[in-house]
Amino acid sequence: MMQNLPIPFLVLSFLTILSALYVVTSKNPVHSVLALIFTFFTISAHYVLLNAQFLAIVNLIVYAGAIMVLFLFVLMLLNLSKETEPVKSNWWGISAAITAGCLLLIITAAFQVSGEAVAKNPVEGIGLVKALGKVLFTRFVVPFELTGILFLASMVGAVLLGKREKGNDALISKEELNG
Amino acid sequence: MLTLMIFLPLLGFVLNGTLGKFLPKAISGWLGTAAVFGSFVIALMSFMDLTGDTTMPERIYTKLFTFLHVGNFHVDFAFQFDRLSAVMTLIITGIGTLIHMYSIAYMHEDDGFYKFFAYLNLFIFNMLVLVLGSNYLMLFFGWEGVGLCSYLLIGFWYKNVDFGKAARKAFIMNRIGDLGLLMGLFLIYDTYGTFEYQDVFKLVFAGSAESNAVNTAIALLLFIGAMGKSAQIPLYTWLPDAMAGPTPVSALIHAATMVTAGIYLVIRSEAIYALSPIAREVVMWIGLATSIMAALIGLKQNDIKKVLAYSTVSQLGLMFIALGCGAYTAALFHVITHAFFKALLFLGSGSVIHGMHHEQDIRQMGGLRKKMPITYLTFLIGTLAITGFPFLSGFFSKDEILMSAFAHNPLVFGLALVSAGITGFYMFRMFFVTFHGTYRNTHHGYDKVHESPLLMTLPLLVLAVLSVIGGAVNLPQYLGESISGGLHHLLSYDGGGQFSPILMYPEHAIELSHTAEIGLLVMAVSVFVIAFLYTRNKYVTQGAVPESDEAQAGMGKVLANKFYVDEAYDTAFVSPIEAAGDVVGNYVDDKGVKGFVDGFGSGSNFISRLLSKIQNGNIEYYLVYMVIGVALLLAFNLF
Amino acid sequence: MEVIIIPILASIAVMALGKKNQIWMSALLSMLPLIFIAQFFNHVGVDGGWKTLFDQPWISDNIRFTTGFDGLTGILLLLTNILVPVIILGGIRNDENRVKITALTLFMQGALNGVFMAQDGLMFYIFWELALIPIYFITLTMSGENAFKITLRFFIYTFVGSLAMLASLIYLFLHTANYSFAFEALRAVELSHTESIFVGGGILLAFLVKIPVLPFHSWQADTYTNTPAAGTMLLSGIMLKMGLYGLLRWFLPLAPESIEFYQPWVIGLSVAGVLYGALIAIRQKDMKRLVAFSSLSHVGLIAAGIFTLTLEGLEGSVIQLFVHGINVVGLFLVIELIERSTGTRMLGELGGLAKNNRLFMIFFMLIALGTVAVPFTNGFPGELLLLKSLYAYRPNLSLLAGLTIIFCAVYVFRMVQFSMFGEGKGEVASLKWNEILAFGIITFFILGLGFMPQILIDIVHNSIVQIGQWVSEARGVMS
Amino acid sequence: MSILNIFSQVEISHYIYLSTVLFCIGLFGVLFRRNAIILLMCIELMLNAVNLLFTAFSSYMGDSDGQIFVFFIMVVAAAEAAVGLAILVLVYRNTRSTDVSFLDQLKG
Repeated sequence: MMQNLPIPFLVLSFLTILSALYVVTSKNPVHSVLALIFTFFTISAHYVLLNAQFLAIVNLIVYAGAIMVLFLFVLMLLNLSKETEPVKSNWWGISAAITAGCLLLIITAAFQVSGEAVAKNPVEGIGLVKALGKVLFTRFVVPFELTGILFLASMVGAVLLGKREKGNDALISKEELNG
Repeated sequence: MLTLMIFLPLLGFVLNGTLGKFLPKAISGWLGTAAVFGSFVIALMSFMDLTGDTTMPERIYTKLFTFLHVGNFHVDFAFQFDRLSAVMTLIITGIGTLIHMYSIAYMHEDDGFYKFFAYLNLFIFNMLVLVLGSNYLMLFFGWEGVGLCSYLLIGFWYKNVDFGKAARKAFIMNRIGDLGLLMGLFLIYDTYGTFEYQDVFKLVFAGSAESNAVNTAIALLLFIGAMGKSAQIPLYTWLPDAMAGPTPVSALIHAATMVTAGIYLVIRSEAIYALSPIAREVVMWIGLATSIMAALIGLKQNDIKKVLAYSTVSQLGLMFIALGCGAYTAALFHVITHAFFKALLFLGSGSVIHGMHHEQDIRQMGGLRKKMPITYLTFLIGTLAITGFPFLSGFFSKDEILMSAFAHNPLVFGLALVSAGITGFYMFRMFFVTFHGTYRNTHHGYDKVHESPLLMTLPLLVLAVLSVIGGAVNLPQYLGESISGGLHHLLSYDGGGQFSPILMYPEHAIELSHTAEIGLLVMAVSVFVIAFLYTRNKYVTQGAVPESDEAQAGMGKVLANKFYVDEAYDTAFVSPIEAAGDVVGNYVDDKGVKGFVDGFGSGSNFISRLLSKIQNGNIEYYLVYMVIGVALLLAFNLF
Repeated sequence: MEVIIIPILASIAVMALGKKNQIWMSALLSMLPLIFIAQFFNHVGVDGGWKTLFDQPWISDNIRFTTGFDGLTGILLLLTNILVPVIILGGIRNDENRVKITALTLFMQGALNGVFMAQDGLMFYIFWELALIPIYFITLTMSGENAFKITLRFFIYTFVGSLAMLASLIYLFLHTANYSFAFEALRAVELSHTESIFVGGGILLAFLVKIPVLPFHSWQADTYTNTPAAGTMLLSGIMLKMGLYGLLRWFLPLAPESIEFYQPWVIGLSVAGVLYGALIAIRQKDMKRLVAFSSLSHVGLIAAGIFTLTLEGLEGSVIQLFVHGINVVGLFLVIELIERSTGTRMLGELGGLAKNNRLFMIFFMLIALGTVAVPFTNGFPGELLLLKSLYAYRPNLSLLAGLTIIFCAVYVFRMVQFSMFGEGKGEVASLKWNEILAFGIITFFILGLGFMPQILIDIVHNSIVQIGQWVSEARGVMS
Repeated sequence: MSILNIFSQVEISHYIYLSTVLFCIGLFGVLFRRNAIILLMCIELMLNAVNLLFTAFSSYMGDSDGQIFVFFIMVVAAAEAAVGLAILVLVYRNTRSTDVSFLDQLKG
């Protein structure tokens, strides 16, 4: 059934998975970030394929643009670009792989058992700004406003957390932290 | 009147118990005596009423109140004064009065003087409840009550630990019997639906032959009670130990009255026993075994009171033989005469002990007859009466028992005769060693030995007279039809057919020819003569003194150690129960049950400690668990 | 209502007065409810069922504050309100904890009165638990090394039982016609056999733990030993009776269908407990432990009597629970006074106490006789009826249980012997007026009920007959 | 009109598989890595897998609600990233490390 799939979809999917794997396995956090950005790009491409043009753009702007830059920024700030992460033991990796694999297996199995063909009913233009905007500002206006409040709250929170308090400068050692 | 008769001693108890401390000893003592004497007078009057007038009903009945009434279960607090109760009451209050009087002198130095009289009065009260109660439960009341008083009085000198032990032993052995009695009562109630004597006996009388198995069971259970109270094998070991109490107590409780309660119970339940030959057979053989065994042990005892105690056990055994043979009158007759002469002997021994400054070992005595003439004389009469000297009271009563035994089974007669013969040996042995020979005590000089005061010798004289003439109560037929069998007539009197007599079943007429009768008499008398001559020769002519317990050998040692029954009971019952108590308390309960329960606690503690390992604070682990959980959830939904 | 509120108010008052409070004051306060109880007896009477005295919506319209009165309730109210003054008069030591313990005792009195009067399932449960709280704090005033552990065990033990009961009550509640916890409504629920075994089992568990019947007793001895005398007396004298009362009042009427199933088990365990407790008691050296195990033995007989379901058994059990309350409090009072004077309650270290204090000796002897169930003392009629009822159930069980009359004599007289008789080792301080009064009350009941047990039976007869009817109806339906 | 008429050639199941795989890769990362930043990134990856699925369903069924949801998820993700990173900075300041296995104060 693979053969019947269109080439662009296959390629895109392949790239997506590959880069996602790199995100997870790369020892260098900066590489991870870059790989993740690449993944987001490929996902955006998927969105385009799926006729969700607005989301594709937003994905690029918000994720690849804003959030990932934030990550990079923090990495730089904390100077974590080097491979500082202590390597976990092998069995931990194996068990994590098994766990994740199990979940994968179960989800696919679940889908195989219960999956029904979803009626294909594509509608032209729902992914466009105009169409989405209409829905967003009519039916979903209250959640939309709430999202604004959420943002405000998270912004305040982030600022508050990031602020250096007086007398809190001294580094607390791990021992002290553990009490 | 009946109520007053019963409650006078209780009043005495209450007065002495509460105010006794503030009363002078004389008043307190005479108060107790007067209470019992009052009862005696009333009892005598009532007895006259009952027997003098042919129009009198079979009993005087008083119901005080309903004791318990639950559904079908109904028990009245009621008393009846019938012919059997009357005889018992007269013995109890009559001898009780004499012993009270005696105690005034005997106990005059004791700190607990008023307490002693309070207890004695309480005992008389309980004994009266026992014999005057109109139903089995009232009997049980008195039954337990006298056991309690016996406990209190045996342990009267409470500072002595051994006395306390003896008291507890008596109470507990009695309780074992009581349990049997109680079960018997339940069975009676189960079968006949009532505790009232009259109703029960009517039903028994009307009962079918099938009920005989039940009757046998009832009879045997009641007999277990009687075993405890009347000191029969296997529950007899408490009585010798009970001699720890003051001597008047031994005379009153452990010779004359309480121990005969078992006999009373069987006579009272004659209707039931008459229907179960098996039970009677058991009663007879146990009585026989007890009688011989106790008599044998009595041969080697050196404590004056212990000898008398074993003698009592032996005599009680004789009474049970009579009961087993169906000779209820003979048993009651022996109860009466035994009460006279055994009380006399105990009081006499008390007088000796008093005169000897609380020395009880006969080996320390000797030659007392010159110092204590009255005691000597009365003691002699008592000894002659118990050993069956012709025409004294014991002679008649014992012979009646022997004859009924002969009529029942010659083998039993032979064995009973042996037992009666041994009586002669140990009694004369004690008598001669105590009063004849030379004085042997080294602590107290011979000159310090003194005769007891009048207050003590007076009861002795009265009892001596009674011991001599007591046989008149129920003279045998060969002495003349008109004067014989008074007690027998009393108990089988039916008011000219108006009511059922105490003894519902006419006794087996003793079908003996006069030759046989006289032959038996000769045998009995010759046994007496042999015993007298042998002991006189050994202890008076040769002047022998019983050897000390350590010097005993062979059979003598076994006898001196009372067949090791106490030790056997210790190993067979006391130690196992104590060990079981220890094991159950320390292991089963502490380690087992509590351990099991605590196991839940420590188990959940252990599990929670295991589970808290999982909660190690590391988020990664939590994540893994979460993922596993999600996977499991999905998987469950899936399959 | 008043009898619940007054003691609780009194308890607050005692707390507020603090050290200024005298014994006679708190004793008087604790006797106040007796006036009302007398009124109940006069005006409400013991005939004609469990009459409601007070009824108000409480937590909701269907969970009400309902108090009722009948003979059975009356007996237990009497027991509680007679014993609490006795405890306050004699059982509380004059030390820094006196005020606290007095207040807690009074509080307990209120809670217990609530338990015995409650006509609403949830109210019963709440007061049942409320009664647990004072005892917990009283026990905690002891600073023994294991005090906390033992208290915890006791608490968890009874709590598990109580929760099982709560679950059962809620199950019944959900099946009532209009969601009500009222006794009558709960009783009206028809259960299938299986259901009733579970529901009945839950209720039964709570009571069996409290009584306690054999395998559930391991909290008892330790808690008794490690509690101040007042706590021990409350526990043994009244709290245990909650379990027996519960059996009669709640278990039998609410789950009669399950009785058939539980009867042999409970009787078997109870009779086993009778012997088990007696055997252990024979070998105890600590007087408190001795009495604790003797208590196990005695209440076992009562529980067995209840489950014979005969009139003799049921009424005998009521007599005996009253009497056992009186006697066991008397015994603990004796032990407490001995310990107060000599500083020990180990039998080996005592002796000859009778010499110096004749009055104390008389009281002790009377209480001991009552415990041994000698005729003319209060222990006898109840024991007679119980053994009789057991006899009707199984004669051989009655014989086994009857062994207790022997064992009981053994251990009680052993206790008397080693503490009072023999050579003197110390003495008991002469009794003060309050102690004499406390003993006086106890002896009054020992002798009075010894002669006239019928009084108690007359009070309780109607209630028991009614319970018996319910049970036999349900059993009729079952078979 | 999209570049490709994807709907006729690709079943929705393929998108499901794809996003599942992506999700599990993210999950694996979360389990495997100890660096808090990578952890956050993996979470973003998981979120994106979900987003992809939402969008796929939305497009296949012609209902824009799914896309609105994706929009909201993005919002939440952004907020989460902001706060998460702020916390991370704070932790780093205190412990000089972003290793999550140091943070075991939740121990039971």
